[in-house]
Amino acid sequence: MSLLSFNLPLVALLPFAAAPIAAWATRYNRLASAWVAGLTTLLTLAILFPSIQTIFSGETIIQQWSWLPSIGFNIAFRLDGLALLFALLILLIGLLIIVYARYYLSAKDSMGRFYAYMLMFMGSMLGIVLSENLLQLVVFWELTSITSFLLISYWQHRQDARQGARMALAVTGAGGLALLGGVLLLGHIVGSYELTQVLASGDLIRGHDLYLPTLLLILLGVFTKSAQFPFHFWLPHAMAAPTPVSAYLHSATMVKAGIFLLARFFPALSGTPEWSWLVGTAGMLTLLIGAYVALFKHDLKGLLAYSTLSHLGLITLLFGFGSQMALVAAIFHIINHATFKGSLFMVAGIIDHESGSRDMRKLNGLFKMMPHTAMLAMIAAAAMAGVPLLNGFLSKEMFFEQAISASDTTLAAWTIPALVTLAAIFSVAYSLRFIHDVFFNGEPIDLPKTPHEPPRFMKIPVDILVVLCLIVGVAPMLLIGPILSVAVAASLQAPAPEFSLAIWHGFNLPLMMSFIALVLGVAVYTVRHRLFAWHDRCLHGIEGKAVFDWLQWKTIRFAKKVTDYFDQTTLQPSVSWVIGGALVLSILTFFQFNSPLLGDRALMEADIITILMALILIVASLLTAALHHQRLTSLITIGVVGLVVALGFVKFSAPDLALTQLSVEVVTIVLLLLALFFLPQHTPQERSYIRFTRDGIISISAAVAVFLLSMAVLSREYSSIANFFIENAKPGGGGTNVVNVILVDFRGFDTLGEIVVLALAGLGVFAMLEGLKLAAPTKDVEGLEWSHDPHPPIMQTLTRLLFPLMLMVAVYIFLRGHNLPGGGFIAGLIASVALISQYLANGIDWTNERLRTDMHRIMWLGLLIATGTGVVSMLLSYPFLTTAFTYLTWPVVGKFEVASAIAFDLGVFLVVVGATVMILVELGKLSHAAHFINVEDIK
Amino acid sequence: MEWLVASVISVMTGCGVYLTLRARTFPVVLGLTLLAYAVNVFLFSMGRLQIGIPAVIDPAAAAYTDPLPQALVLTAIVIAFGMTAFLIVLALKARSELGNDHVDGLHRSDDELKATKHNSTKAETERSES
Amino acid sequence: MLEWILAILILVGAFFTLVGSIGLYKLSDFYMRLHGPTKASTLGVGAILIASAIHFSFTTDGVSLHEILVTLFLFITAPVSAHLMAKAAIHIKVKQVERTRQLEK
Amino acid sequence: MSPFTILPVLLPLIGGILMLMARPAGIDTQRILSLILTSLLVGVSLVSFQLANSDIYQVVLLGNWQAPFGIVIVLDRLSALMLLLTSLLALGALWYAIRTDTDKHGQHFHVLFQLQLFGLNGAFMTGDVFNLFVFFEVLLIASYGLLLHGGGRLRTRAGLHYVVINLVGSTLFLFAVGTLYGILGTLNIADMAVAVRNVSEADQGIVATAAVLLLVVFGIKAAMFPLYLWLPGAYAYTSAPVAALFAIMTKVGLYAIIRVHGTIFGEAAGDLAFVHIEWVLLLGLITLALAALGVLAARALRRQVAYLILASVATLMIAIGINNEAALAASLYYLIHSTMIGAAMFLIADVIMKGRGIYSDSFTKAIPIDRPIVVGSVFMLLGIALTGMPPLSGFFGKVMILHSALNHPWFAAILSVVLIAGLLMIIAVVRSGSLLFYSVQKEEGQKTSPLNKSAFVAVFLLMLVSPLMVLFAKPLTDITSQIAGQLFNGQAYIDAVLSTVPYGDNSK
Amino acid sequence: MLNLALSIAFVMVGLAILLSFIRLIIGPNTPDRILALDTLYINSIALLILLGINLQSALYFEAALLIAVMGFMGTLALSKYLLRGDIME
Amino acid sequence: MILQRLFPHPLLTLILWGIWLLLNNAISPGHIVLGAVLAIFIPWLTSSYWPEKIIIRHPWMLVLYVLRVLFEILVANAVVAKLILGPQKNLKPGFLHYELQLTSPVGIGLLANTISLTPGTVSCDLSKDRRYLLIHALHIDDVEAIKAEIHRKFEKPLLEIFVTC
Ligand code: NA
Ligand code: NA
Repeated sequence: MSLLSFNLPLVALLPFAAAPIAAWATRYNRLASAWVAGLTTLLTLAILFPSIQTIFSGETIIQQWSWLPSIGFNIAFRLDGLALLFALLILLIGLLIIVYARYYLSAKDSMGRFYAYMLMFMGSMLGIVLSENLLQLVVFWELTSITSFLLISYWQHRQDARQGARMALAVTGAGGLALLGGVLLLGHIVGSYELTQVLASGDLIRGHDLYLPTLLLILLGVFTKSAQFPFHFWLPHAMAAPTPVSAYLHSATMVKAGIFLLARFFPALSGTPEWSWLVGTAGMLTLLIGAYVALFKHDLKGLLAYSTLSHLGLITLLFGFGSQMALVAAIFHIINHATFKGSLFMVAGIIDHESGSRDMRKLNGLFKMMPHTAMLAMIAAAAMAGVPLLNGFLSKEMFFEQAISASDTTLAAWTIPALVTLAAIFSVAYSLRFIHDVFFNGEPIDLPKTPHEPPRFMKIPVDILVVLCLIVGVAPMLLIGPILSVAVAASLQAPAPEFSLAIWHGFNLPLMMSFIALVLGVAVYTVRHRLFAWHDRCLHGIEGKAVFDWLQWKTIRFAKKVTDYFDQTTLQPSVSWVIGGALVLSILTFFQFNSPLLGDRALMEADIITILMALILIVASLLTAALHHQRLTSLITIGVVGLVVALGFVKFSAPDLALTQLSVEVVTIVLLLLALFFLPQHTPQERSYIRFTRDGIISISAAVAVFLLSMAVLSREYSSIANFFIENAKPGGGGTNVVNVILVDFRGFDTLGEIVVLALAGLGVFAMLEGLKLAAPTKDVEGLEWSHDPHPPIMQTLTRLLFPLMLMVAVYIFLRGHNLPGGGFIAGLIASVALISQYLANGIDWTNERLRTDMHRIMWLGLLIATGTGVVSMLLSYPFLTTAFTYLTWPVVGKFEVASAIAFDLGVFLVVVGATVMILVELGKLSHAAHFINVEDIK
Repeated sequence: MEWLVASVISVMTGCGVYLTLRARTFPVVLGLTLLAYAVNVFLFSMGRLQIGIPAVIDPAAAAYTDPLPQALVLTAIVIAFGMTAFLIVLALKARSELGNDHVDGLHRSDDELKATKHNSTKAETERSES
Repeated sequence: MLEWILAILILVGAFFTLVGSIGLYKLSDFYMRLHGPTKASTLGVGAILIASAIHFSFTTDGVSLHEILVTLFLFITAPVSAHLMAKAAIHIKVKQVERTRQLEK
Repeated sequence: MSPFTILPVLLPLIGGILMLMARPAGIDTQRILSLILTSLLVGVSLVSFQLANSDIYQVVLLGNWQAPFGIVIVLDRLSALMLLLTSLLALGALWYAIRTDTDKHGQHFHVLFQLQLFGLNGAFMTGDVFNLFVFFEVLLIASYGLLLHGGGRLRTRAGLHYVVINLVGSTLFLFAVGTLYGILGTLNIADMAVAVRNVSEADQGIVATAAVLLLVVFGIKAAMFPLYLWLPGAYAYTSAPVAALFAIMTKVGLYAIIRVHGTIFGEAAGDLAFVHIEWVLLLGLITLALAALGVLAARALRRQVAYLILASVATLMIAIGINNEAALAASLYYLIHSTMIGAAMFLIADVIMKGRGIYSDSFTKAIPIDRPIVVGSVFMLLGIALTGMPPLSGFFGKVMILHSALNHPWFAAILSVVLIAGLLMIIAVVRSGSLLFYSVQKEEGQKTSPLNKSAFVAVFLLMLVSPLMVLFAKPLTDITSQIAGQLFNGQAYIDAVLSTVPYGDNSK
Repeated sequence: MLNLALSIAFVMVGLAILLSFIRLIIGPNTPDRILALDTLYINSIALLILLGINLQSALYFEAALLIAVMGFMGTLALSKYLLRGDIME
Repeated sequence: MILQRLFPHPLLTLILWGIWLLLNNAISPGHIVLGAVLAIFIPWLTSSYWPEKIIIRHPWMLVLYVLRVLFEILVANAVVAKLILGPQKNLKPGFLHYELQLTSPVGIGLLANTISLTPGTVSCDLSKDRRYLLIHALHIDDVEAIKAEIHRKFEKPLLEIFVTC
């Protein structure tokens, strides 16, 4: 495999690879990172170099690798004239910037960080221009946003740098996202994200329903990146970056990425009125605003920033014209702008560097102190102003020409030429200001440093660029012709039109316009002070940044409002949302279907006792809700609810459930009482009637919905898998209590999970109560002192008597569980209650002294036994939890059943005892400890 | 009978929801307990209501009720018990850490509401770096 | 004959159960109410349990005596409950009817 | 089918028991044991992943009872992925917890941790709706314990809210399961899928209602609007390793939607096919919008990260709601990314918080933290990944999801919400990053606490997942496509579960 | 005969339950309510046994047994709460 | 000694054995063995919760006592039923203090229980020194008669049954 088959990805990726080296190299030598960066750039150029010949022969190089074929995301690079032009601009100007920055950065600045960021940014830019796959292009596009953020915020201690960087990232990042959307749509329309395909499908795209959204999204990307109105405001604030960064980002690279995209998509998207209007309008407005505002900036870099805006607008406007010759002009101006703006930024940097100021009101008469720099600045500024014999003049003439020809066809005649001339007037004025205000115009005022010429090598990059301005200006075809031609051809995806870059086209309208611009520009400059005053009076403070800040502030405020509305860290609304959401969703869904509410199953007659019990249950529930302010009373009423529910289970053939419910009920009451000791006895009245109404509505709706749901199911027939259990419980599971066999056998896994939950509850309680301190109330709710008799002897004696009896019952319930109602869980609760009764009657200390077992041990033993019975079956190649049972016959005892399920149930028993006792006793200990705490200490 | 059971489930649910929406931990615990009762009865009744035919194998029995929902409810009761126990202790912990038994750990008197509102507007006015 | 015995036992049991609750409902202070459930209900339940024991002893093979246990437990627990409730009532000074006599030691 | 297919569930259960037994042996023993167990679990998960890497479903009939009567454990590609993800995440979180002594701040951390994994893995493997409920409860109660681990005012309050909301959720779960059983008469997911096809028109409404109720339940776990309100507090105020582990918790809800709804209410369900899916999409979009606003509104880092997690979950919901194979494949890619990166983000938030001392994680000017470049770079990379900026995994996941939505009738809404939300998050994260790392001022007397390098390793390794996911995007998306393919072939799952026969002689 | 007796007994026990419940509602003191709950438990035993006879099933017996064994724990705890607040000290 | 450790409370063992057989409604060999095992095991397990030695002098008297109490309960219920169903204004309720001669806790407990189960009396409180039992009577005509009756019917037999310790 030759290098030429994969040199393009190398070009884009090499700078990324070198970035960490640059960062790391600075540890050893401050300048090492500059060397790394410079050499990397040279190496990259070298890698690119062999391909150049191919491009000039009119071919396009595409190197691609399949990567995410499912979405058509390939690693694909493309080198054609356009890409080459941009790649060369990025690399060559990059190289100059690298040299320049090495002198610009002060000893305090981290060289490593700077060059690492620079290299990453360079790589990102190269990635954009070399991408064949559009998704890949978006990746690099967003990478430029990120890396430019790092570069702009390089002086992170400065607030303006941070803010400027963030604004740039916000705006260009947003554009990147829009671009992503546009690219996705483009891919959708074309069926591929490959540029080759997209560029060949212009008619398809333009004719598609999604053309306008696609165009809008892509243009959003373009306009934000290239700082077109109304997204232009970030650019001036990005000037907080070190000047080499500004010089790089705003002459040749970052802002040109958008322009590059216009050129790239020209064959695919242009040629419609939408294109002309959108692109043209944005370009024109940016051109005017930039040119106008530039004049009023007292900051050197501010002036250059707005001038950059203006020139970007100019280029955009050219694309908006949509003609082939306009494209030629646009691309030509891209090159020219890169050269003169790059050099001007560097000059501004030199001035700043040497004088310590960029304020044109202080900088005066520097010509004497730095003549060489002044010369360079004058030439570059002249190029910017469009003075003949310089490159800027040529492209500007072409621009005027295009403006005139565009006005013939599309817009009201003379509007465009008039407006562009106006812009040119200001352009001349601010260029003049840049020179005259700084290098002449009297003596400097209060400069921090005494300016002098910079180090030699700091000027060399500027020298080179200025020389280029001159050469191009004098012999354009020689230097620029070939590359411009291939770039234009690549952009058009067609042979480039005939164009001539002659200096002299005769006396024509464009020349007239140039002349007018020059003359009036000088005139405007001479009356600048009056203009400044007027501007300050009328238009000062109207700025995009303010709008952006306002927008951002509003958005954040909106975000906070919305977030605070939902996320109040209050429980009640959250619960309301959950219940309300469930209600709304279910109701909406039910009515989507054509199902009747009730089925046709025959219903049972109700008997009087059941009706009575149901009424009691209902009243008790309502009382619990109504009397919750009196906590002890509501505790008693909920006890009634639990009791009646248990009776109901008995009534409807569920003895096991009744037993479980009853035992849980008892333990729950004890638990609640233990807790109630520390909680206020009364619930304060909630004041809000809105809340009361809301809760009323939600509860009643929930009640109605549940009623309907219950009736809907209960009135319908169903067939279930129940028969299998009934038929297999005895022969397959060895037990006659089907519910228990389901629990320990058919669905033993549920039970295993269930005891883990219980164990976790116990452990959780244990963990929560550790170190918890609560003061015990010394009086009851009526202010009455507690009784002085903690262990009434009669209760003590009799519960001790009962203890063994209860344990006996527990064993009984446990052993019969497999065949008759009962089982490990219920037995466990009975045993726990037996133990708890001892705590209740005799107190913690007395009982703990006798119960020397750590409940942790009981729990793990239980879990181990339950899990172990399951694992044993695995050792016999049966699945987990497979049970076995057999009948043994012993002398005297007779025949009895031995089932592994019983062992499993024993595990359940132990976990229940362990967890329940642990929970209750830990709580009990809390109150025990509470008596030794002084209430005042807690407060 | 079905109407009766449905009504019972419904009232327990309604009261449970109402209590769960209260502002103090204790009623919330009661509410969730009621809700657990309600849903357990609901789940149980999904095997339809049967009288006098428990699912204990007996040669004399003519029919059996559906044992599966019962087993499910048993599991559900136990889990609900564990959860309730945990929640109760958590309520105590909250009482200790937050100083009162409000579910949000504060008494939202009107004054306090005003105070928080005032603070948040102030915070907004102090635009941080944006 | 058996049916008669059962019926009578059941009715007696139900009657005393009811009487206990009537006492609970009707009597005028807590201490008086305490008497109803503690005694009448336990006996009422006891009678019904005996009926059950007889019933199941005759309808199924083998005697059914485990009902006795329920009675046993009740006889142990009900007085303890009553005792503790009374103690609590005295402690929180639940009102007595005015005519209640306080007989000194 | 091997009985050892259940190991991913069994191992953490045994682990939990062992940790409980090891309690008297002290914290060091527990730590070593816990690390060994969790590493073992990674190994077991890898083996399971390999085992599932075919079109054969590994079905274990627990108790040797034929489905639908017994409970089945199913290992397929999706569950294997979730297992692997869980164990890797767990290892990272555990390492961080141990190295920062988080496990010492309360009782039973390691028991809770192992049993949390038991609950998670059980939920990922079970083929039974009620058993799923049980495992939800296991993972929830373990998570309650972990969430509250260490205590503190805000944590306790957040824990209380989390517990109450989930208890309400559990109640809804039972209502839904009960209703489904009341009509369909079965609990096995595969069997339900079969039963749903035969549901009469008169019963469809009820089943559909149960389906959305179940969606609400899963939506609570997945933090779907309007059920997500527990999330910000819970994630923001718990200890960092727990929050990191919780990154998988929301995914359980999503997993359950894919598994339960996807199987039962799949294409073959007739009128009931995908009754839930438009809700998922709609609520996902709303959640994403609100999450993005939450990210923007956050006043402190951990809350911001919580909202970022919410946003990533919402993105996943949207992907699931798009409901085609490509979207599902994309969502799985994104799921891996968001879980690992979300976890890493919580950990680095903790690193930053600890480094800032009294300034904690609030967005105020503070002292610079120790090793700002290392921490800042990792934070930046995580931010890039989590907000979906290129060139990290979040971007590619998002692009795949959007690509898969191109033919969806709601494409415009999906595109706008996803892109605008992305923008808001970028702005917010840049703002906080710049505040935390740039806007700093050295103060006399304020000593910075040194970076816990050993714990930081966990952050770094988790962060590395993102670039690796980009580097190996092709094989990874191949895998996720296979998983999605398997999921969209619901019949194969149903057949596999229902046709597995008990082992050996089952007459006993 | 037996059925008639059972029916009457059911009504009487039902009435007893109703009266106890009314006492529970009207109180007026907490001990009254505790007593009413305690009585409800005992009434329930009667009801369960009657139900067992009525349905010819011994399977309901354990529920009655359980109430007898553990039902009083609630009463004890509630009373002790009134006495001491801390029921387990 | 071994026997002592094996059967810390022989009577309890006996009662438990009986209870086991009652619970199971069965006198099968299997249950006899199992019951015996449990009846031995459970007292052993719970012996520490029975700090008092209960020594019964006359077991037969205990049986007699139980039967008498049962009879008294029957009578008491009839009496109470009459009182409850009759007009309330005729009731003369009151609290009385009964001076105890029993000192063993088990004895006191049993006496208190008996008093509560029998005619018109509920034992409400035990004085701190355990010398007086506070009794609420539903209807008091003659205090001394009630006290004497309690002593004669219940306390005296209990005094004979239980050894003071
Ligand atoms: Na000047
Ligand atoms: Na089995």
